[in-house]
Amino acid sequence: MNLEFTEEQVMLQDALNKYLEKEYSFEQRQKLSRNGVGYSEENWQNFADMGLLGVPFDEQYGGFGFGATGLIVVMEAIGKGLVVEPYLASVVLGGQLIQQAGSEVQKEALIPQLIAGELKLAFAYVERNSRFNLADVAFKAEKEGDGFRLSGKKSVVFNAETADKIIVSARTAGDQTSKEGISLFIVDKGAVGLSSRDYETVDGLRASELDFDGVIVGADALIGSLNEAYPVIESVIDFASAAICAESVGVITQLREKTVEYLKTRKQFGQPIGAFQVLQHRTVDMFMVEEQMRSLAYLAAIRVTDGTAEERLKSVSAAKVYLGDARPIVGEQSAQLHGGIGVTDELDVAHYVKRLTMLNVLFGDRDHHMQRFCQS
Amino acid sequence: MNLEFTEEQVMLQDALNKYLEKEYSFEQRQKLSRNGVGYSEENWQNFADMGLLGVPFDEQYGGFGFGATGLIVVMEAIGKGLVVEPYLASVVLGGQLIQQAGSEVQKEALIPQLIAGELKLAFAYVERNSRFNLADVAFKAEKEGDGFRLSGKKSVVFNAETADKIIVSARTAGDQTSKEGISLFIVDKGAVGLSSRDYETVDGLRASELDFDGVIVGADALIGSLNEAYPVIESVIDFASAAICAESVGVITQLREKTVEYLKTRKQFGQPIGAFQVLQHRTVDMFMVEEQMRSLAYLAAIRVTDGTAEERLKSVSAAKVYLGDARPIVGEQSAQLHGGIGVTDELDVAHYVKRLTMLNVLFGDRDHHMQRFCQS
Amino acid sequence: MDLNYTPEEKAFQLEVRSFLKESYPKELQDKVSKGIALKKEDYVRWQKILAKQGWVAPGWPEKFGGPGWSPVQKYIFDEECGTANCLRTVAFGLVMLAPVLMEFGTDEQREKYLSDIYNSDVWWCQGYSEPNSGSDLASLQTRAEKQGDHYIVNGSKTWTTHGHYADKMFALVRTSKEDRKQKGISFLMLDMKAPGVTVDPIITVDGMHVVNQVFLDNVKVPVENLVGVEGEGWTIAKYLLQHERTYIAQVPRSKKQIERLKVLAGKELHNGKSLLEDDRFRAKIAEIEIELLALEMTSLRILSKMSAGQPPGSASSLLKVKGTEVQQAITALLMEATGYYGFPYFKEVLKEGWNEEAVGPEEATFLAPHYFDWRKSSIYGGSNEIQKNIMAKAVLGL
Amino acid sequence: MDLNYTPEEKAFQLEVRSFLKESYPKELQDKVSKGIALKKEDYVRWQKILAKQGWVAPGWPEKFGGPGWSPVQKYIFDEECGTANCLRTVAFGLVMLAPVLMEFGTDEQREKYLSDIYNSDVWWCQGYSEPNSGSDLASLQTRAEKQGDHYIVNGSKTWTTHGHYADKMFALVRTSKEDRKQKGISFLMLDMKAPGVTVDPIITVDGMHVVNQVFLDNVKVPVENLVGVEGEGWTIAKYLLQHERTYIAQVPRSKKQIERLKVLAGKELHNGKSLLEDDRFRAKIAEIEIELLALEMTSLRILSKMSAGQPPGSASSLLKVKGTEVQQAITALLMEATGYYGFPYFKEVLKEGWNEEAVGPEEATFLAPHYFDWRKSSIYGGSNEIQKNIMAKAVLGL
Repeated sequence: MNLEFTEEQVMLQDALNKYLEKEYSFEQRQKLSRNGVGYSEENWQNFADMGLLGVPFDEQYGGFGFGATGLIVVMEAIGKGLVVEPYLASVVLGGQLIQQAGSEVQKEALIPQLIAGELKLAFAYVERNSRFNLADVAFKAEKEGDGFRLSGKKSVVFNAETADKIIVSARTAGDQTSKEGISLFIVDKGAVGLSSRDYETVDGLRASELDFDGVIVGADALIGSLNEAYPVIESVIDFASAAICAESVGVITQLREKTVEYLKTRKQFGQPIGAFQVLQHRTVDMFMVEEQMRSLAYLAAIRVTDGTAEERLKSVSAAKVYLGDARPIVGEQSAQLHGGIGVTDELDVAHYVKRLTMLNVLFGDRDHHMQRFCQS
Repeated sequence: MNLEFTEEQVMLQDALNKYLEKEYSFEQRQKLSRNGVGYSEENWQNFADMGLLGVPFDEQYGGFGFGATGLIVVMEAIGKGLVVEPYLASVVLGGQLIQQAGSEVQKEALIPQLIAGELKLAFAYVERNSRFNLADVAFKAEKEGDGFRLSGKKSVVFNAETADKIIVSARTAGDQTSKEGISLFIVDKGAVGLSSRDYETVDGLRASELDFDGVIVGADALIGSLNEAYPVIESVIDFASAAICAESVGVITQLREKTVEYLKTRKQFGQPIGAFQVLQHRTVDMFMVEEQMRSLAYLAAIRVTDGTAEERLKSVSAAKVYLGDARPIVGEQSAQLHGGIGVTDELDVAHYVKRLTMLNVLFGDRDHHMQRFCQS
Repeated sequence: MDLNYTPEEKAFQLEVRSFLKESYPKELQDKVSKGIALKKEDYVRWQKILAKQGWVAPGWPEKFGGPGWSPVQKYIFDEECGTANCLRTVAFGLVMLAPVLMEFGTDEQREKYLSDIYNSDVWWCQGYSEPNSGSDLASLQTRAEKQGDHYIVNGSKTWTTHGHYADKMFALVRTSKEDRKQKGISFLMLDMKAPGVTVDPIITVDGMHVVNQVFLDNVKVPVENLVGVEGEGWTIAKYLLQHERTYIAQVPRSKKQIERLKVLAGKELHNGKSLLEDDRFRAKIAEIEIELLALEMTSLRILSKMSAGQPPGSASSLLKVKGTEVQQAITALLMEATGYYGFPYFKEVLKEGWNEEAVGPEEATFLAPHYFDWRKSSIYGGSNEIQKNIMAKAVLGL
Repeated sequence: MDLNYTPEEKAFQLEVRSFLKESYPKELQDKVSKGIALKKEDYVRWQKILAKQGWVAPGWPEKFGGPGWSPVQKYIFDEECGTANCLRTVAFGLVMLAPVLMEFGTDEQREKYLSDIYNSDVWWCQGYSEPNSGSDLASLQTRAEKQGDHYIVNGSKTWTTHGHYADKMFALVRTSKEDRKQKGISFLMLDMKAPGVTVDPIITVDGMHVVNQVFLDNVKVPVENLVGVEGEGWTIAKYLLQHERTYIAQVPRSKKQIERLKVLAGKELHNGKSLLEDDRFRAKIAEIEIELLALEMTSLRILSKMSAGQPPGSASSLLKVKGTEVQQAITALLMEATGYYGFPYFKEVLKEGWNEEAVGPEEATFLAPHYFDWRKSSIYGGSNEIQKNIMAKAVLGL
């Protein structure tokens, strides 16, 4: 049993934190978030140069082979910095789909490009009525010659706007909610018949509604086995859920620190408001949630790496349920304790609160994961 | 619209409060609770003399005709005094069953006796596996000559030990959980074949397990129509639920007042512990629950008197759900704020906490009533 | 005890209902029900209709133009307005300043201002909070120095709702420095068009512009614009805050929002069932419904006491805390109901005439921003922590 | 990061498991699993078995007889003891006094007391709280006056767990009056059989007698029974409290209680389904399971830091608060699971040899009293409010 990061991981963490301190003030982040594409290509290349994009990939494809536990250090820093670059969309979601289900040919072709920052991916899996059920896929892929014809819509696809390729889940057999008969395809963003409606998200990222109007792809666009993609999707979403739980730890840490700092400086009734016991205990509640959330995020990362399917499900859902508790205790209370300025666009705190809240929704909210926890 | 008590009701309340102040110190209550039968026959006669036992009954049978809203004043006082006399068992449950379902003959025979304190009833409706489902009745009543033969067991029958007659719900047709086919019978406590195991309850009352081993009763033992007792039982239990919600308001008021008093007198760190903001806000939470609970108790009393079945269900269940919230906010916190002495047998607070907790269980806990609220 | 309306109360209910049906503009109803941002002219339009009917100021005494309703009638009116999706009248003039003028103003002030307020001819804003005095309102630092027949006002006010719409502001200012900070505060009315007044927008977390910071730089205010006694404005401030807090509870609005939530949850599907059929989600709605049921009954009990001549007391704090908790809980569930569709952020949706297709459920587009923005309700009007301090002191004697 | 045990750790786990299987008396296992009240001789019996094996004091350094385990081994041992329904060793001597003697005692004191503690030959109790000093421990008033080679002790201690079993007490007493209340406190060991010691039972809300009030009336204590420096007992008190708090978290015990809860909820029927199949009830269990999962991992992270030489810091307060919250939540659900069968109150059920049929589910008879009694856990060992004050100060620098 060993719960420490490796020396290499600690070094990477230091380098990343240093970079973000220098290049990623809140004002810079807001500019990037609102610059039209939602991030900086320069940062992305610097991430690639630091080796950041290779963290979770196997060493044989040029990655660090750190797995999900190694990813914690990156994701915590991303949370702390409110980083808007498409790390989750491209490296975590896109990358893991290729890593876990891709053929040898696909891995060799795509992963080194991903790691080098030359290829960006996005994963399209949400549909209008699917809510959090990954098996609810109405989007169709039908045989067309050697290849397939893709038809349907996907919703809230993060960073699809700037992705080079989209990986999409499609129904190739079975009923709309059957776990059997789902397949994954990789499609060029510029493919004929693929249109998108791009927008800002409430937490400062970019996402798109995608419309596939009979997009033709070759047989080599299939990732993994036909009809058998569900377990891969579930596993990758669990992997990404563990990653965003680590991101949330970064967000929570910032909110707790910023709130404590504010309580020390803001004066009312002739004293810092941190002198009020009720507010002190609220920050203690934040601290306890932070520590417990960190524990569950670590546990989830460990279990998506080496656990059984049941351990993976249970630990990921436990962490996501707890993240749901963090919404009121850390998110809402951070805003409350900052008073009026806590709900202004100008202050970073409001944006950390937004991200924390939306991380709660991403990959299934508290109710969804509570149900999954109880059923597993 | 009018939310005030009548002058008569206020006078009754004053008389009762004066009586309890004089005769019902906590020490006296504890003695009564542990005297073997669990209450005082003298108090009971005094209640009768004050007219207390006639409050909810129609005037034509000698009652005050105050209904459930008039009962509020009695039940709040009972809650405040932790009164152990069998008012709920005999007047509210037993009395309402007769009042709502009894024949004219039964009413004329029984209600005046009840009001005079000469007859005490108990209602047996809980079974080993029924939990809070009033329709789950395995207890059997079979035709036997002109009358019936009763067989089965009933659990946690309050004040059965000292009751003159037991009213029991029995299955006369249909499946074990069907709402059709349930009937009510009134049985002499001394009937042949009826045995009981009597015990103290955790909140200082007395209850019994009853075993009916082929008890024979006449046709006149039937209360209401054969097979059609379910709506009556539901309505009477709702009536009694509204009554105990009013009782809980009395208990909550006492706990809040006693806790505030303790916070003013107990000194730690050189000041009354009431100077600590965290404890102040906890007592404010208690106060808010008290006011909101009072509102819901009044609403429930109004609706069991004049509401539609849906209004009755919804308002009773709303009040019982809120009572569930009062358990931690008022009950647990009262103990917590009293520190060590809050969990000693010697202090009245512990016994108010017990009663509040068990009122939560009686007639269905928070989960049960949440389900009922959502389904109605 | 009886919750049934008397025949007279029933008749009044029908009267209100049919008036609203006939006179409440359809366009406004649409805007309110869809949550589209309301403009100044929307408020003015509706208030003028109400004024014409004699119903714009239910709280005013008859001698000032109030309708002379009983508490139950006021409750019925609020209830019906909520049901009809009426926009709420703007509180600053009608609910806040007017009672102050009636209680503390001179006859001249009442004459000069009340009818403009009644007829929505002048838009008022409130100058209470300052950047350094939020919960600790009495620590305010805006100074007013008397020079001849004017006060010269310097300082800054913040969180000024609709400051950019306003013609006038009533403000708390410091006219002298005293030992106790509550002393030396005065209540002034000033002109927002006067030289030295600058209004800077504050963009809130939802991207909207509703509140402002107002800078006061040597603003000249005639001495006759002082309300009450110089240096005793704190008494007026407290009087006004109690009125505000009761106004904040908004039970009828919350009932309407719960309806909206149920409609949305009834349409959103999860594993083939609607969210409304999901035990967990349904129970969360029920918890709010029950709290609101209690709150409504508590309001009625307070009304009943007030009819009998008793003051509302610290009940206004309870109404404020519970009222805003309920409102916030509803915004959270509305957001939760939308699932992934909380992400798309289209500010344009709140503008009139926006005709693009929504992403996700039609009414869902602004629910997440609304949730974030509504955090303010437990902060404004005296934060909920302050309300609990007030209750601890007053109700519990701690 | 890796939660898997190394081969050495696995081997140790098997060793512990097979020892417990062979050596832990069946009668004790039955009593613990049924929740029957434990007697002094039960504790002594089990502790003597552990002592013989060399495992009674996992926290002691090897030179005093500890087993020299790594933190992970200690974790494994606790885990296995929990799984096997072992009774917990009594903390007063082994976990509280012994470390104090090792850190602050003289060689003579260590020699005289440690082996009796190790072998359970002397039963200790704790004299910390007083009727007027609960959360504010440092305000204690029991006086010890030096007269020749004795202290004369006067005062009263309360909440003395197992005071009626104890041979000796370690106590905080005031040896001089100083400006700061934390000064002038000394740490004394006294004989419970000495003249002037009276033990009065306190009956708790569950009707049980576990705690006591102890009166000290001119009790003579030899000066050599002073631990550490006279007047500096507060340092020792704080040292000891941190040990106590970590001990209070009891993760393995809570895991076992959740199992018990699931068994009970799996048997109790509601509308034909078991409570465990009821979404609402299941979710309430899950909430506790998740908090406990987090708490276990937090404990492991602290262990991991301690292996690397870092001190636990204020983590002991977090463990205490969360640990007791989880314990209390479990007692509440155990009670809820019994439904109406929370009412019957049979004190006799906790006594050995009670053979009557239970009313309701067999294991349910004492769950409601247990819920009431367990309110104490957020009060003792420094109330949870005090723990939050400590965390606010230490962790947050407020």
